[in-house]
Amino acid sequence: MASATKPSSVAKFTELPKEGKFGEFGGQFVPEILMPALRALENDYLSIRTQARFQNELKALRTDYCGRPTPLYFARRLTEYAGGARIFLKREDLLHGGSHSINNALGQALLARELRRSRVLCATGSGEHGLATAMACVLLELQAEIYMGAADIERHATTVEQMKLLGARVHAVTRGSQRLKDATHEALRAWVTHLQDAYYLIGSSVGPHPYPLIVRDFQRVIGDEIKGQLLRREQRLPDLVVAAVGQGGSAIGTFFPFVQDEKVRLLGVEAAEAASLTQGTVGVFHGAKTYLLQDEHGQVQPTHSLAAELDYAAVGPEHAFYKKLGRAEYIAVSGREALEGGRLLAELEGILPSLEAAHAIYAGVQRAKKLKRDQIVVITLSGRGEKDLRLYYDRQQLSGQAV
Amino acid sequence: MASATKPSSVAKFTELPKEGKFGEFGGQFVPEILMPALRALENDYLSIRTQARFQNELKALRTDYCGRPTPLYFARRLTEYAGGARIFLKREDLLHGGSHSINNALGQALLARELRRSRVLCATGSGEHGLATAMACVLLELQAEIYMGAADIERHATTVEQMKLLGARVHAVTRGSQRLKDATHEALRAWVTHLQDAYYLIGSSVGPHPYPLIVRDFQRVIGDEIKGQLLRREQRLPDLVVAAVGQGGSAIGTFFPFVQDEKVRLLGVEAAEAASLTQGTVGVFHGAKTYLLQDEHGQVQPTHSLAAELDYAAVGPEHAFYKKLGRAEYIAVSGREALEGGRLLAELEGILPSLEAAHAIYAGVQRAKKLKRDQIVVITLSGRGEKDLRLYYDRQQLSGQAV
Amino acid sequence: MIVSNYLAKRFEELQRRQEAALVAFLMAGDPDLPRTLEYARAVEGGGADVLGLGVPFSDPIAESPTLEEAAHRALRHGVHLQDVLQIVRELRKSSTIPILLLSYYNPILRLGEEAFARRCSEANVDGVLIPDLPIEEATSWVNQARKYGLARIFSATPETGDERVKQICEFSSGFLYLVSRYGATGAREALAETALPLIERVRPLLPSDLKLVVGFGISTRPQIESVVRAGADGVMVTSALVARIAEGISPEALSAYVRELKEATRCPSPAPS
Amino acid sequence: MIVSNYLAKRFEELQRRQEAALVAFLMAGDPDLPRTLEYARAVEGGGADVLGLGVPFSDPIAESPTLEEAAHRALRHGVHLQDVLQIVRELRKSSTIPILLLSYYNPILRLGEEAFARRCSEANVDGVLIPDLPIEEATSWVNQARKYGLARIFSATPETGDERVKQICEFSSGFLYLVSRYGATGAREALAETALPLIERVRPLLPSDLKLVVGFGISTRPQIESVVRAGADGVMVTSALVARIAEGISPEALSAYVRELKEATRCPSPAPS
Ligand SMILES: Cc1ncc(COP(=O)(O)O)c(C=O)c1O
Ligand SMILES: Cc1ncc(COP(=O)(O)O)c(C=O)c1O
Repeated sequence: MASATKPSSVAKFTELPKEGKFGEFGGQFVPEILMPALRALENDYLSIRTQARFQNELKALRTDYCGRPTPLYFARRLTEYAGGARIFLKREDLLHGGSHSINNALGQALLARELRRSRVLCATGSGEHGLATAMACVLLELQAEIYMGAADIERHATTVEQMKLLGARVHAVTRGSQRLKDATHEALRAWVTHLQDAYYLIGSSVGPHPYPLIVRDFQRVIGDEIKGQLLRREQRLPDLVVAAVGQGGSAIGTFFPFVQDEKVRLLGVEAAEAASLTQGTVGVFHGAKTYLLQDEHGQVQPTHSLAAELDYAAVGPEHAFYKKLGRAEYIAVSGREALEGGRLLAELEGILPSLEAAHAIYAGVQRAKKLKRDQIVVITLSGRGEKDLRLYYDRQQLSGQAV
Repeated sequence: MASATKPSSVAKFTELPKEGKFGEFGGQFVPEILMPALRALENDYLSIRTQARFQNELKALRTDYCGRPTPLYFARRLTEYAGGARIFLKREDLLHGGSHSINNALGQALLARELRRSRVLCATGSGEHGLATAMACVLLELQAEIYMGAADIERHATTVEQMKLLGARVHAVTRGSQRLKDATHEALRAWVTHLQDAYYLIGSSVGPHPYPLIVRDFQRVIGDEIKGQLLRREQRLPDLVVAAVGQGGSAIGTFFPFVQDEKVRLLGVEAAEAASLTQGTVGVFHGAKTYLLQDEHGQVQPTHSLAAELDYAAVGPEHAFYKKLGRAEYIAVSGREALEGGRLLAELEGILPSLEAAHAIYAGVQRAKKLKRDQIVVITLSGRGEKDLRLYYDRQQLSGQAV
Repeated sequence: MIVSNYLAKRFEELQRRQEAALVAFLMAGDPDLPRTLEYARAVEGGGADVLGLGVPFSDPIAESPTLEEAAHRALRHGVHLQDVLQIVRELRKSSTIPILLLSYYNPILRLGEEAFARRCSEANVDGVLIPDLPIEEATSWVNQARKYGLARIFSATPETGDERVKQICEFSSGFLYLVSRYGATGAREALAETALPLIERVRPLLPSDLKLVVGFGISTRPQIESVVRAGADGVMVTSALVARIAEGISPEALSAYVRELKEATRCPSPAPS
Repeated sequence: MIVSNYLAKRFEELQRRQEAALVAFLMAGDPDLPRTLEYARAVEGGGADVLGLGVPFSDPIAESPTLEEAAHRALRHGVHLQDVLQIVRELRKSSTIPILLLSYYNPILRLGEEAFARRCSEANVDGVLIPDLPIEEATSWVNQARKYGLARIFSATPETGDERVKQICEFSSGFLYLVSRYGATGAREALAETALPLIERVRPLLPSDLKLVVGFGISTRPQIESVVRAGADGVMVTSALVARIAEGISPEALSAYVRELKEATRCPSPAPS
């Protein structure tokens, strides 16, 4: 079980990172060429984020375009199965595009438009973030430039087709491992050469300040809604909030609104095959100090999660901070366990989760078993699972009958 | 342009069909063996439909599980493109499962549970209705038995995998053309032999009375929500409401709440390759009198729409009634035009519609062009388009640059 | 009310002989029209009392797979209503066997009920069974059938309550077709458990001028014997014949099979109406 | 403030000779360690004034593809920081050329800033350039570098405003590395338009003890000549060398190429600081 939050730790949280840092984590470890752009982004964003006009437009598009608020669904059968705490699912899988990605992509695209940028650059691994970015760009009349490793393009061909149908330019990156990190480097190169007219749209709460702040601001709607919905429905806060952690965007959006609520425990679930918080050490990667999977030389290690969006060697710096403080607990769940969790949800609730979210489902159910019937667990169901159908299905075929 | 509704015609609408008929259409053209079951279903349903407990449970699941209400989205760029009436989209594509199908499947599955049936039978063509049925059955702890033509199973393999993951039994029908009609016949055979414990769940507003009524009751939430949302937002009713018509479920759900509003014009859009209302003649098919594509001998004609769910030789009897009365106008849109409409929506709004819904988009945009800027067109966006990606993409590749 | 002569006469004759009627159904046009004619003559030669001809329809619902597939084969040869009537006319040249048509409603609706009734009558069809036309939808058809002297064959099933059986009888003429088992048609070895109690239940509800013919799943002598002993005035054999034709049985062998079944109708009925 | 001896001396010497410095960078371990040693000696032999060695890192951001690929090749041979220091020690046996290391921050952080600084100092490294360590994150590093007598090379770019240039200069020692063009590093034929005005703008902002070295995209004599004429104290050549090594150039040919570039640094600078 998670150790309860140390009371003192809560005091350390501030809404805005101090000097770009969450405790010792975060910061701006980037080449000098990017510093003025980041500084300007920070200044612009800090003034825009509180503008009513901006917030109203964002809210309207979230509601009418994305489908917010998403339901907080009481999973009756899953609860009966676990036999412990009541389990609620935050249905981010119902959003436009099929995952929480659009929360962030739309927010940042709106920001890009406010900043009068005409092009939006992004790097994507499985294509999920790229697709969300393409959608938001269409909506706001921006040109999306999607950088994607050639190997990833092959693996996720249908997502790429969708992005192209949406008018995005997809740049195949044939360097290196031809995967997300190579795409990231290529996208950064493109940004550096177009700082004036391009906006670089990071897909999760990673990267240099102010990106982790920006992404958390756009994802916190998840936790804010959970809180409001649960208070309205049950007149109380949850006992435990669970979210999958890849780079950590949906999880930080889920956790942040509860950080000051000392009694609400927070559980972040990593893929065991890419568990930077539970198996990594402190390092600097892609612009921020955080937990990182690295060897003794400080070289970044390859990861091997079946869940494309969890397959990342580091994690957002705010999670590193929460871990260090003991404010959130982080555990790792294997791909096999996640598949089991996903199948369980399909068979009990008729919902096939993304394999990423299935990590949280698995862990959340395990924890719910050990909690009392009058307790409440909320799990963020961050995406839908059609994209992972093949993995689920092949595995089911292998193991004969399902769970 | 649609001829305005004749004032007198509105008087003819009653909420419940009289003696199982909408005007001359509908009825119960089924073998005697089914008559007692239909009679019992009618009686049971008429008493259940007004029960607060039933309605409350349905409402709760619609909200928390399916994601209702769905947004009514003002399509700014599509409106600008058309340059005429303002276009709103009813976002049924955001529902659990990706289309309006769950509205009906969930309602009927709840009904099946009320009737203490343990098994739910259904026939499905593209698998969309089967998947929605499988989801609803998981939720309500019913055994889903899905009948599907072997040819359709091959064509829609991933949907079949999803249904299986959800624990549905999928029965491959190897007879005849191995498609929807063969699956329907096989499912009916199964029903006839299990009248006591099985519920036959029809996927759209077709079949013998009381099915068209039941399906309309469960789909009218679409139109009811449109009405409420538009009144709240614009303090007025739409000038034109547009929906795609396959068997006609989503369209009847869209239209029905506006039937008595004489000034609201209704436009149903068929696939030109399966246009029973615009090219058919009156006949009897699958239990109801309606418009039907048939030859001079009364044999039912094969249809050839690219849009799997529009590929049906007949249409729900209530549409036949609306057509005959002139209350709704029905037009046909070709597959090529629909692909164009779908691509347009993708490129202007970042939303890829199901190819079925794309028929409505195309027609709605054409009409909006001819209307005034202070008028309002609402189009039901009945499903999302991932399933049709290949068709869109291949076509785009063929025609080089998109629209 | 006019009842077609051949059918009524045949039942009278059978009653005199203390036999039940063997109603033998074929799918017209399966495998093709000339062979339907041959098989029809073979069936008659084997001693069938009534000949039924199915009119092929593209979308028969709740039909046995055997009949559905036979209909599709016939349709592939372009066999439609007028061809079936042509067969009837052909047969009529040399036979007075009562002939029934079984047709789904849509081909009839397409032609028009009256036109259909008239043509049947002109071709000397004796009666018509429309499987997807329950009594609720049958008022106008019954009027046409009356006008043109066609027997109106409706069905009752184990699902049909007593009141409804009586209502159906009011719409019927010639005989009531009792579907003896749950489920769609198709030959089964054993007679459904529901058959005999069903006959016992329904028998007393029939008016005296309406015969009771039992069908669905009948293919053997013992089945026929027990049905007849339970009080049926006749049995209808359909899928058993159509299936044999699908397997390419010779007309002679079909004739022999029918003869064997006909034998079974000669067992004494306990309570002749 | 201690500045490494070799580097400061070399700049003094060059100033006396009215030459600009040629800073030649290689990726250590590409294609392998022995050949890095050979190429380094060839570069020195060709007249380079300062030798730079890149420490391979798995994830260099905003780096030229040329350098990224070179780093990956080196990593495939398992070349890490300690191996690079080994090369430095090897070179030091016979040479007093000023040696700079270029390393991303994470390998340094992993080892510990102090341990890294100490080891560099022990190996007689003259200075360190950490491309992803802007001044905001550099306070503790600067303290270590000071303590161990390492030159602290920071960058300025066309994006860097005057105020910030001044701040950067306060953190720097040895020279300010001026990135002459937008975009990531990589050899380009033409010198970016931004280079010359940039030099003109930045030059007056530098304290007198800080040299100005211009780089990114330099590969030809004319480029060097115009940069030197605009007031640079040196030029840095990186991708041009790494690319040639990737193509398998011989050490002799590389030496000749460096000699040619070095020629260009001897054109008279208009305003020696
Ligand atoms: C569909 C989907 N995408 C991505 C992620 C990972 O998001 P992040 O990298 O922001 O943690 C998740 C996490 O649960 C997910 O379910
Ligand atoms: C996804 C989807 N499925 C099915 C249909 C057809 O539904 P129905 O047959 O009920 O008219 C539509 C109609 O627009 C649709 O968009």
